[in-house]
Amino acid sequence: MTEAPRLQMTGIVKTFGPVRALNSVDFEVAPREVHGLLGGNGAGKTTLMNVLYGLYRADAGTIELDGAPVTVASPGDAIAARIGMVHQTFLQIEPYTVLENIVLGTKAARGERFDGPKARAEITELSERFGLEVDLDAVVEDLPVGVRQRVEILKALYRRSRVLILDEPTTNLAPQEVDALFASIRAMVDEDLSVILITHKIRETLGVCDRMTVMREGQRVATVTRAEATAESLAATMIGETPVTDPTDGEEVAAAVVATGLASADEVAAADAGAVSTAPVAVRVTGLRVDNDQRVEQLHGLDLELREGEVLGIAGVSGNGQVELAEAVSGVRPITGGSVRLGDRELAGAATSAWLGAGVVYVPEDRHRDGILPTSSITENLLLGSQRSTRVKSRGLIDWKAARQRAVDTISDFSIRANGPGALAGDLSGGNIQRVILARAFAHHPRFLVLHNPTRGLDLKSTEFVYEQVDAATREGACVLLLSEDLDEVITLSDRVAALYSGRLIGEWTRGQTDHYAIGRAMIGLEAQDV
Amino acid sequence: MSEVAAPPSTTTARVNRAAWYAGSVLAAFLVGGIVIVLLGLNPVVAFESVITTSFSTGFGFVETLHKWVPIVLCAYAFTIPLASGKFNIGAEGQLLVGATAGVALGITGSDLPPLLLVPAVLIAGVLGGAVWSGIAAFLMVRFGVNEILSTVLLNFVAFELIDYVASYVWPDRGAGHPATIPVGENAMLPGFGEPAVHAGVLITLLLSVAIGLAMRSTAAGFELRATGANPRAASVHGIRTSRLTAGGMLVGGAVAGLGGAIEVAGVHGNMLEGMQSNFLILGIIVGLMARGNAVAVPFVAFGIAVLEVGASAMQRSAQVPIEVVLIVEALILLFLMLSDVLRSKLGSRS
Amino acid sequence: SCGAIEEGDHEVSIAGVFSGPTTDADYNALGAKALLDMESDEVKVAYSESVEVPDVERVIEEYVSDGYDIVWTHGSQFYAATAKVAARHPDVTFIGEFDGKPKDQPENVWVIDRNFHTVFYPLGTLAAHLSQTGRVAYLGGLSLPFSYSEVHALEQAIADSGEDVQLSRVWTGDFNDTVRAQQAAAQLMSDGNDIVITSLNLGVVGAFQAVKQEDVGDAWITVKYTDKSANGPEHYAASVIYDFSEPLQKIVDQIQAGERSGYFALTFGDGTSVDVGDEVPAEAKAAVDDAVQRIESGELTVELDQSEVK
Amino acid sequence: MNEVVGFLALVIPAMVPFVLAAQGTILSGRAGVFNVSQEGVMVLGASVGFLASFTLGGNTIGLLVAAAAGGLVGLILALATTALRMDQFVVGLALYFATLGLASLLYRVIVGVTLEPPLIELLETYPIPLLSDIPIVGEVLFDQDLVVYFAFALSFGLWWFMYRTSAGLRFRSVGENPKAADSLGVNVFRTRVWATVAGSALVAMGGAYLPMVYTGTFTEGMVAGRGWLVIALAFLGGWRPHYVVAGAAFFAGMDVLALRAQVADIAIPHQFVMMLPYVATLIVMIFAFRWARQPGFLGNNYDRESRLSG
Ligand SMILES: Nc1ncnc2c1ncn2[C@@H]1O[C@H](COP(=O)(O)OP(=O)(O)OP(=O)(O)O)[C@@H](O)[C@H]1O
Ligand SMILES: Nc1ncnc2c1ncn2[C@@H]1O[C@H](COP(=O)(O)OP(=O)(O)OP(=O)(O)O)[C@@H](O)[C@H]1O
Ligand SMILES: [Mg+2]
Ligand SMILES: [Mg+2]
Repeated sequence: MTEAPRLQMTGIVKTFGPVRALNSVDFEVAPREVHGLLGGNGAGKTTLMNVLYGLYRADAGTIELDGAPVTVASPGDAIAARIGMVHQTFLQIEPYTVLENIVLGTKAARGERFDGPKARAEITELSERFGLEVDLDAVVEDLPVGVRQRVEILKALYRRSRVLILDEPTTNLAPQEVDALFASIRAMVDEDLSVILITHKIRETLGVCDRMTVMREGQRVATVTRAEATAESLAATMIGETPVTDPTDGEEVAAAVVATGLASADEVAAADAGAVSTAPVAVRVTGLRVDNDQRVEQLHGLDLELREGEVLGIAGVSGNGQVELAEAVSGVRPITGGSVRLGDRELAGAATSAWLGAGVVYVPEDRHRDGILPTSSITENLLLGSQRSTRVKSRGLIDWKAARQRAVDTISDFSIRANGPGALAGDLSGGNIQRVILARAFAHHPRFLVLHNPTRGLDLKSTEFVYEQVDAATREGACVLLLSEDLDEVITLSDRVAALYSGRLIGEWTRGQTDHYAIGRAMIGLEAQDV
Repeated sequence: MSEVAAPPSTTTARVNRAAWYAGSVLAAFLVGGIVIVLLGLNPVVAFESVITTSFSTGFGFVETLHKWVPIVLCAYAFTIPLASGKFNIGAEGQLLVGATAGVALGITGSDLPPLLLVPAVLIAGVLGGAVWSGIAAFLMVRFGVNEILSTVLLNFVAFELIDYVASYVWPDRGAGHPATIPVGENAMLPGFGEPAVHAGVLITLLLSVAIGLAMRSTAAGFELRATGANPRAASVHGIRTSRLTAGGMLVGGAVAGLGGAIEVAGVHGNMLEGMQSNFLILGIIVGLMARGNAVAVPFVAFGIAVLEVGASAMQRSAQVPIEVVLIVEALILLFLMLSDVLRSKLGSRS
Repeated sequence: SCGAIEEGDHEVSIAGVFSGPTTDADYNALGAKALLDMESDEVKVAYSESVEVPDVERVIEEYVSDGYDIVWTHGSQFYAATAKVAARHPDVTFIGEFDGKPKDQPENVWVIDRNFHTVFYPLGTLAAHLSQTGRVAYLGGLSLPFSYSEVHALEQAIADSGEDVQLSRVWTGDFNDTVRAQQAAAQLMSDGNDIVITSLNLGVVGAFQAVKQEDVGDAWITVKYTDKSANGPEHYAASVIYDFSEPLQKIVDQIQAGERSGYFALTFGDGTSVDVGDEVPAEAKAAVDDAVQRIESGELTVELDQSEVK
Repeated sequence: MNEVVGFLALVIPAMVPFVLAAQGTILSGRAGVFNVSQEGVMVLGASVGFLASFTLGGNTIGLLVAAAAGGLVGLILALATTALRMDQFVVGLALYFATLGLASLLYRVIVGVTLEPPLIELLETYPIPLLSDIPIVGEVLFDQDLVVYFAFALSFGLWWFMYRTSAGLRFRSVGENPKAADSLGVNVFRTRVWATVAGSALVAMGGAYLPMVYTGTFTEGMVAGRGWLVIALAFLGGWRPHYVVAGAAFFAGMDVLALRAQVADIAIPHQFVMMLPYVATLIVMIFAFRWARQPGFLGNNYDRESRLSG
């Protein structure tokens, strides 16, 4: 390379109390490069990028941009150095409009009134140029995640970044949206940006990145160019071993294969085609009507049926009624019409705790908001939902000693990376939080499991782990409703697949008869084929 | 407003923390001593009386226990709703309405035998307090009225209410102060020993154990804390959060109301203006110093009660103006908080 | 004035208990002054200020256990607690204050009767003669029996004067709430009252400010306890002035002479006096002097009526 | 007509302490710092404001010194909760105690025990030419003291700043989501500090206004719970400057109305009349859910490196 690297981080160390999150990491990004940053949950990717962005102050290490050393002590310094970051969890002022969120804190906003025509024109131009369409006057808290994602990217672009960090940007996007995002990334690189892309999806990485760096346990383990990399080698490097799978049945093969991105999901699913379940119907939903938070009806009389041991996958782009469906059939959101029967028990209208008692278990999409008690310990988080069950009590009181022991066991069974059972759930990395939630869900011995984007943001190992758990649950006779934006995942895990579009189920494909593109078209409403 | 979760507690950590706390109290007295010297007074005499008043005479000890009761109860009135993330700033109003209810029964039912009347007075206090916090709870759950606002306002309403009761309903004409006539003899809590400790101390002790256990180890206590930690996650997992927060407010008010009834039936024998003293603020301070930990509340409250009783002794023995006591209390609180900060800073370094 | 009682230092030790700060330039300052006047090589004094009614029993007990010979509680709100503690400690002598004569007075308690109704009578006379609008107002703090007795005394005086004057009354709910007293006085003025007879502690300062907004001669104010004419000399009509120094001295002397119980009514010449402002017309001033004289001579007794004012 | 003017003439000054202190409260609150020391800081402001006016001569000096004292308290609150991340509620309560004590102590040291309260001049009114000639409105609004004009100008200025300038956009973002604000280069620490210092200075000025407009002297209880009501007012006004003015008018109006009702001899026990403002506020709050939103991060401390904050 003749040019100086766009970014050079050397010897970065960062500790949080006893946790050494970054252990002398070197990281380099070339000009006009899309650089993938990979690694398992808790590997330190976000931490490294937060150091770069000035959100965390490193204990040691230096940063150079275009050959010149820079000190990044605060995000203000980072912005001045033209580093932009789209955070893993959105950092937005919810009651502000899109425009206000974008111009907030910029020089442009300083000179004139913040809703001045100049800023407006500039942002409109940017969004057209990079294909990031938004309504500037919409209030952010009313927007679906996909749009909020675009707002985050526009925020960075508006600040004329030369290095743009995208921390797991695709987790919230439908396949078509991912394609659009990658097109935008290409356009950015053409305009002299360097992009750092954090993702767990090896296929994406290989699709868009020029080079990639793999991290493990706070250390950089390898940097490879696309030419050198294969999916297998990347996966092996990330996990730190060659995955030892001893496939016992088709689904497990599928899980492992998809996880490591080795083959097209359609092929795998076809291997176990045509097996239509004849088990008794476990869950029957008829005429389901549900409102969203703004009291607008989102589901208009939806029907579905699940047999024991069956997985029904619902593919779809978020904002089409997924949240409403998932919450309604798990008893969290009130139903305005129709019925949900588990076996011969009608659950519509019952309190959430009654649904839970009947064996309906829900793994929500938004882990931080709906899934955990952030300031409570892992022990307490694992207890949540079963605090009234006699299992956890002795002489009418909660047996904390036993609960702590169970937490210790769970931490080892589910490989949760945490500082003991007393660690606060909010301090865990995203992947580990999900493990806590899943551990809790499976401990309930569900009869009906509702999973919403269960592996979003999870690394390969964790994803594989989730698939195994789902498999184990279905073998015990539980039925599973899987709502996911990850089409591969839906196709792999489901016995039957339907698409959810505008609150209606479109099409139905049984295992082996799935067609990626047909489902994709149904998801975005091109296939108006009612069931 | 954050971080009310109890820190991890091994024995060494506990001893360590106690040492830090003792150090902060000493530091506060040191600064207070400087102020006293600047005023030309004798700090040694002043502080001696703070420490000795509660313990040198039986009377001082009994007074300390009697002050401890309402402080503990007001601290629970604050911490129980706080567990679910709600701020009950209305303990004094709830205490006063509880006292009103207690005195009403104690006066009108003065013919009943003590075995009936005493529990009735206490129950009336409990209900009175619960009604008062219940108004705030109802407005909060039904109309989303912020509970800080409603409980503060209801305090002011309660002041007028008891003034009315003491001036028009059962006024004591010779009192020279708004006060009701005394309750019947049969309404008074029995006392033990000499000087007598009223039975309210025992009731409070038992209640403290019950509340500590309930908050720690019952499903409802857990649910209350879960709601405080993340109301959405709690409701997704089957907890009826609005019912719980309302319940927490009700229980809090009930406890404060009981405090009012005990003050009537144990200490004053009637209801009088000003009987809420500064128990609200002391209760909040105790609750915050105990980090919302129900088990720690009675212990912290005892320390504060000793200080309160000792503080007025300081004025008596060394003519230290009453306002210096306020300043010392503020310093204790600040230094306690500061010691937490320093301790965790030093802790994370080692 | 430091330290607990050490044996043999003094002949007698006296403790004072005050309801507010001794810096109030009012009732508690009067008390502090009386007590500090007593202080000498033979007499040791100490006091507690800002003592709330619910706490007073404890404070008295503490003085007793510190070995004080005499405990004086300044304010009738403390009487009940004083009598209660006195019954427990027959060796200590107590001085309490009351409005009227208490029913069962312990053997070791002296009572100071503040006799407010009697001293308020001349103020009623003054108001009746001074008012031009025919409307005068009583401005009180808490609606307590003693303030009812003041209102009834004013009514009696106005009736006796034969003038056609109407008395209205307002309670602010707090003797020391200056702001509310100002607002209430302002409203009374705008309602047509031209004399405000206050029965307040610190609140009166606020009332002065409201009255001062009116033209000189069109509005007057009377006050209680201390001479507050400096607040507004041109609108100042009169004060009933209290002095506890002499009464306290007399009582302590009697206690030392072995008289451990007694009744001391404050009255004109004995702890109280009426001071009439310089701006008050001579005719009104004469009427006041006459009323005071008739009370002093015993020719006139003011009825003690503590019944609720409707 | 005169009735209305008389009523409003009382309401406007009664609003001022509420407006100043509540704007101060929302200023720090909008930056995320939930101040609960208002009651004490207002008393300190009243004491210091009075003492400075008294000793240095001149109310302007008094107001400035009060503001400086309040600012100093605010600085302690700000540093303790930002740099040291101590609990806002606890520090606020501690400062409430400390300021309450300090206020009396300073008065005691400078004035001491006296039977004549020291007095300062009340604020003069400055009619605004032309505007004050408008009937009713002019009399009520444009013939006031300078602090009244200041309070209203400040309220308008704050509204303009918060909702019409980009600095205001940055400012409010700190109280809504400091992490997001921080990630865009907004200085959370500095914003919180200046807002809390300025806010607390305004609270103290609200207190200092009381002796200057009502009483001419300082008394301990003169703030009489206004500091606590100011917190309620901030919630009632949804932490927005323009609504807070309306809320202050409501509070002050109900308060004056309650006294008015008593002066007018309404046959309801005055305690019930005095309850009116509080009960009415509660009823209004039932309908206030539309605007009664509070800053998203109110009362929480921000720690850039903690995952739990923000
Ligand atoms: N603010 C923090 N406080 C304490 N520990 C932290 C903090 N941030 C990160 N850590 C710890 O540092 C380690 C690295 O976390 P990081 O978030 O960087 O992982 P990641 O690679 O981004 O994982 P994921 O894929 O789950 O997002 C984890 O062990 C995490 O618990
Ligand atoms: N009394 C008023 N005077 C002037 N403008 C007003 C008034 N009432 C409302 N407004 C308008 O409302 C806007 C702000 O009020 P609103 O209560 O809607 O705040 P908001 O933007 O929702 O505040 P936030 O989101 O920060 O809570 C102002 O920009 C202004 O145009
Ligand atoms: Mg991450
Ligand atoms: Mg809004």
